[in-house]
Amino acid sequence: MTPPILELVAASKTFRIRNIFGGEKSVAALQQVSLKLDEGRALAIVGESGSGKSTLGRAATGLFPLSSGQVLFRGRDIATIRGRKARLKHRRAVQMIFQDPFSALNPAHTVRHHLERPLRLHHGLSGVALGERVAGIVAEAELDPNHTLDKYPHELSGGQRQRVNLARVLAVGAELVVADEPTSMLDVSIRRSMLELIARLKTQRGLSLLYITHDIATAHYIAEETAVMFGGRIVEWGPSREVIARPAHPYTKVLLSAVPNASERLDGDSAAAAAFAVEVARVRGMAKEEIGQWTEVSPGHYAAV
Amino acid sequence: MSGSLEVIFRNKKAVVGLAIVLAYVAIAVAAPWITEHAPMQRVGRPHEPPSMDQLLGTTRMGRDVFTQLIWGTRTSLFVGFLAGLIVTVIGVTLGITAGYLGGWVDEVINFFTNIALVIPQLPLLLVIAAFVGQASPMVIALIIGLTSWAWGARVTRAQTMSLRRREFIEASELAGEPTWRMIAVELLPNLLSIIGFNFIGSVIYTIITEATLEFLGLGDPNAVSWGTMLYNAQTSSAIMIGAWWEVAAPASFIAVIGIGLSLINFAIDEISNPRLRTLGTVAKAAKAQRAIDRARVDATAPEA
Amino acid sequence: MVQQSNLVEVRGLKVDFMTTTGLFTAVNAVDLDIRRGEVMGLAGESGCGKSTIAFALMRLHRPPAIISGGSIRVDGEDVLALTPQALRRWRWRKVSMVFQSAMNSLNPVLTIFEQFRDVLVGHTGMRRDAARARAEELMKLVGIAAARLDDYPHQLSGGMRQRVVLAMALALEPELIIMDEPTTALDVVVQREILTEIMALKARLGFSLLFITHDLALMAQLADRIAIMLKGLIIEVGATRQIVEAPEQSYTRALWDAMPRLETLS
Amino acid sequence: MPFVLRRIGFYIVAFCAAAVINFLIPRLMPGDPIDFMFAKAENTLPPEARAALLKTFGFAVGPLHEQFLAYLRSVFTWDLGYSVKFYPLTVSQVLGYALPWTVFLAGTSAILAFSVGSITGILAAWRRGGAFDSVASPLALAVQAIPAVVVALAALFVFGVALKWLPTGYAFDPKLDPGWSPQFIGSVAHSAIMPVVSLAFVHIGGYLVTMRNNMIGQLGEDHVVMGLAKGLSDRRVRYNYAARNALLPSVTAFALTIGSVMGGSLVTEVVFNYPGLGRTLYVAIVARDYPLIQGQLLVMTLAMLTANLAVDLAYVFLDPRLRRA
Repeated sequence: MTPPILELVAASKTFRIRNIFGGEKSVAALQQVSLKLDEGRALAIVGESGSGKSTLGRAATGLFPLSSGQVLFRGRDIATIRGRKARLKHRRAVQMIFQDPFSALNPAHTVRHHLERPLRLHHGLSGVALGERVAGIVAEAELDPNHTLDKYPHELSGGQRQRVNLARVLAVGAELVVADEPTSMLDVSIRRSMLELIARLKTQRGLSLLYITHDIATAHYIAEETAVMFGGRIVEWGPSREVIARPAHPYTKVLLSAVPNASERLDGDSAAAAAFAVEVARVRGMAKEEIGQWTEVSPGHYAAV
Repeated sequence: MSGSLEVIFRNKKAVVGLAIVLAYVAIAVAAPWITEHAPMQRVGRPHEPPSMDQLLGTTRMGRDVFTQLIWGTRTSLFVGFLAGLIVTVIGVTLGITAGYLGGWVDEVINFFTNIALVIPQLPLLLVIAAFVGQASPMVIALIIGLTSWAWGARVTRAQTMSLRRREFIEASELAGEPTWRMIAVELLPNLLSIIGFNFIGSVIYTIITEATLEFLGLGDPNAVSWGTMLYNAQTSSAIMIGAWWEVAAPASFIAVIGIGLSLINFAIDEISNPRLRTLGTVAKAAKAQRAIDRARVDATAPEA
Repeated sequence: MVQQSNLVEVRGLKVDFMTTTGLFTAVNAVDLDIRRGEVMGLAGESGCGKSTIAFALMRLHRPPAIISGGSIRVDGEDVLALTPQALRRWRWRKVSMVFQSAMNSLNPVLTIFEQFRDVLVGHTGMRRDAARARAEELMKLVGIAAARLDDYPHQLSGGMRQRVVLAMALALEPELIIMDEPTTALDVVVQREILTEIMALKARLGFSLLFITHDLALMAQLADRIAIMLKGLIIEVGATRQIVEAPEQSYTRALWDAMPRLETLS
Repeated sequence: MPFVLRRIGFYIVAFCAAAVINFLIPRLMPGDPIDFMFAKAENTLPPEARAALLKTFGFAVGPLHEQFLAYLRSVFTWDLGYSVKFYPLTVSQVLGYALPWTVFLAGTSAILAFSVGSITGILAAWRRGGAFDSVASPLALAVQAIPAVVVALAALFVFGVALKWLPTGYAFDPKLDPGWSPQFIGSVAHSAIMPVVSLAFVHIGGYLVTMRNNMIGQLGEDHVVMGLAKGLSDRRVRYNYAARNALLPSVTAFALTIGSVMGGSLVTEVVFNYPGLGRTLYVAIVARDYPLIQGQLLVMTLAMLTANLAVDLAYVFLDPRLRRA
């Protein structure tokens, strides 16, 4: 049996934060997180800001080392990769799409620079072949090749910038893509088309995806499975539709009930407002407690309750 | 970045500043053809006021002030640009290294930068120059260059750190770019305005400081520069006896080059900072709005 | 619906931006009514001009923006004709505003109480202890302990700060509160908490609300009527149910279709 | 206050660094200036004074680290040896007389320049792009690029020599007896006008532009717009909302320019024959009085660190985020 493309084993990450007074405090961003992602599939990591989901994403790419635990890529601990060649090979396999499409592009360079560079570096392309590949990738990311290649990032809209970021990932030729809230800084009206583009490329190219989001409503567009993070830990995991339709952990329930839903009116009932606040406070308190027992709610759907 | 030249030429301050600096460079290059005397040659009686023969009068030693001024331009620009270059190279190297690498390297560099910032510059220069004794312009340039990098290192470090946090650096790290290439290709172009600002600021600082050191008698009195002209004027009490031209000539030359360089820096700031760039339209719009508001108030006011 | 008379009547509002290359019209001949006690929703993509309208309503637009035409009437008063002094007295008393990012809309160097006091003393001339009592009352209204009045903004969490701004907006019991994407910077759960609270306060105090967001689903939960903006124009206004179920404009339909939704699952 | 304590610790280290530099400079330089001075001192100084001098320069007998320790001891006991030029006065005596004048001159100028520059910067930013801003701001930056010595010489010539409005030198009328008499204080104030104003003049521009740019940044912030929305007066928004926040980076910039104001005061004193550290230094340089020159660096470092500490305290006072609950 082939190993999963990505596996995290009891991954923990503690940040030491130095403040301006010189004091230090440590923050446990990830606590004993284990997960598996099989090739060609997508896993959504859902959680609020500060839940540790972005830390998980960056740790998975190897941008920083874990405090303890392992990140395995195709069964190999990425901390043991040595040598420029091997590291470059790993880089080629694992890429990331960032949350802020403006910040992820270098303001001093054109779109062409952003796309040509990985093709030269990883595929040794140049001349006509390079131009053809760039054109092909631009078309794949649904960008207009005649009007975007020689533009600077500030001349593009948010949606176009995010497509350039996506195109760059394609140019590298990644097998595993970590998408860190790729739509949260975009207008609501283009989020869906962006999600659908990512989903389509995943199918066409057989990409494996770790999709990180605070918006549980978007998880099922891309990911077959969803894991819910809360206080640096995973508290629920299962097929996306199962988790959304039958949430088991109290936090997942609160999260789902808070998603804006056009068919439900907020009528100004102050008793309901107070009840919701009490429930939220109760659930927040659970973040500090020990995690509950893992139980299988339905086949493949687990929750720590 | 083909439009950047156009952006510079649309900025009036940049154009005036560049014109001044280029004029000085032209004077420095053409010094032997502009003047008929040698700078140290005695051409007339002491303290002669300006006349057709001696355009800017003579010094106590009977030397031609105009000739000294022109040759002094050479010295001052050379010292300014040399020290400016040293300051910028050291400052940028330390700043990028500290800001990009972080960790203990940053701690060490930052510690020394902070110390260099709180030890008073001029007294330190004076002590060094005093021990060197009659420092030539070249030595002065070296001393200034080697002791004045702290400010540049500090701002470059701050800017590098803020760029380091931007995700495009992480993205190219993920793409497998080697470190030198990330610094040279991804980071450096975004630091250009700060480096330029630092360089020009250092040139101004050096020209001023060189003149000050020489004025205080720490330079080589046989060198021809604006600073030694001021020093000789001071020791001969030129002002007290009314020989204002001996002071006015070098003083105004220093002031004008300083103004020219400053205007360039002001323009760099304006061009690179979007909030400052749009000020013209902000003021125009505010004026237009006031006119519209006034018209509206007049129209609705009860007729009396 | 409480009363049917209009609190706000905007007619032919035109806002231009002066740029180096000429004028750019951000809001073009917009008509907009807000009834007393109503929640009016203003929706559209970023850059469509919805925030520009919000700022123009209080004449808070800043150069290079210019209100170059049209009229704004609030409670019968011609806002654009107010003198600077009258405008200052009018602001916050008639219309107040909750900004997008509470993180940045509170002054970092003044305590929360000092920022309440600025409003209360400036407008009503009340004494310091009376202002303190009123500020405590307002804090209680949004569910924050009165002791936090002596804190500085950086000592509060994001959700708390947005509540404080809400309490400040209520300080002079205005007739209209403008909310410009008041919860986009917050997590969904906090967003939900604050919105339920806003709606409960509205039911109690009866102010009108101009609610601006790019999230149509969120808007449909709150608004009585919704106006859809596109490139500086209001292209459709209608009761929320109509905009949700039977939008007339194809752009509105496209906006709905473009939104990722949870309910398509069940 | 851990922040302030940490700063004080840093300043102590910085002072030690200055002391080390002072120890190293004469040893790193080619030997002749020292030899030259000692040769000269042979004729003018009694043997015990020369021995003391050798010690302060770290040239006492013994291995290097012992020399260094001896030197450090003399620094921290403020025993800086004898002045060659002003013998039998010690270096600390000479500097002790000059220091108050420089503190007065540089301090008054710095405060004057900072207040005038900041207030005009606030006004320029409030009507940014307007007539005042478009003239004052570039002009301010231009003025800043003129050396203090040039401004001082010009002022001396115009107001002292040509117009004869103000005294051309010294800190007070030498005919008066120093004391707290009204005539004497009046004379000090009268003599200080030209040095103080000409020194402040070159620094106003920098503070103006810094404040203006910070202020323009602040004016784009939401809390300023909210201040306006709350119906506060322009005045209150300008000062309590925008300027109050813009002041923080300006204060940092102020700390960085303290050294430059001090440096400027050195030359201003020479031009106006003002009896502070600058003129003393000038005399010392002419006489190659190295102990005095070295003592100068230590005193000025100390003055600068004290000023920086004062700025730190002001910063903590101004920024609630630095105060700990």
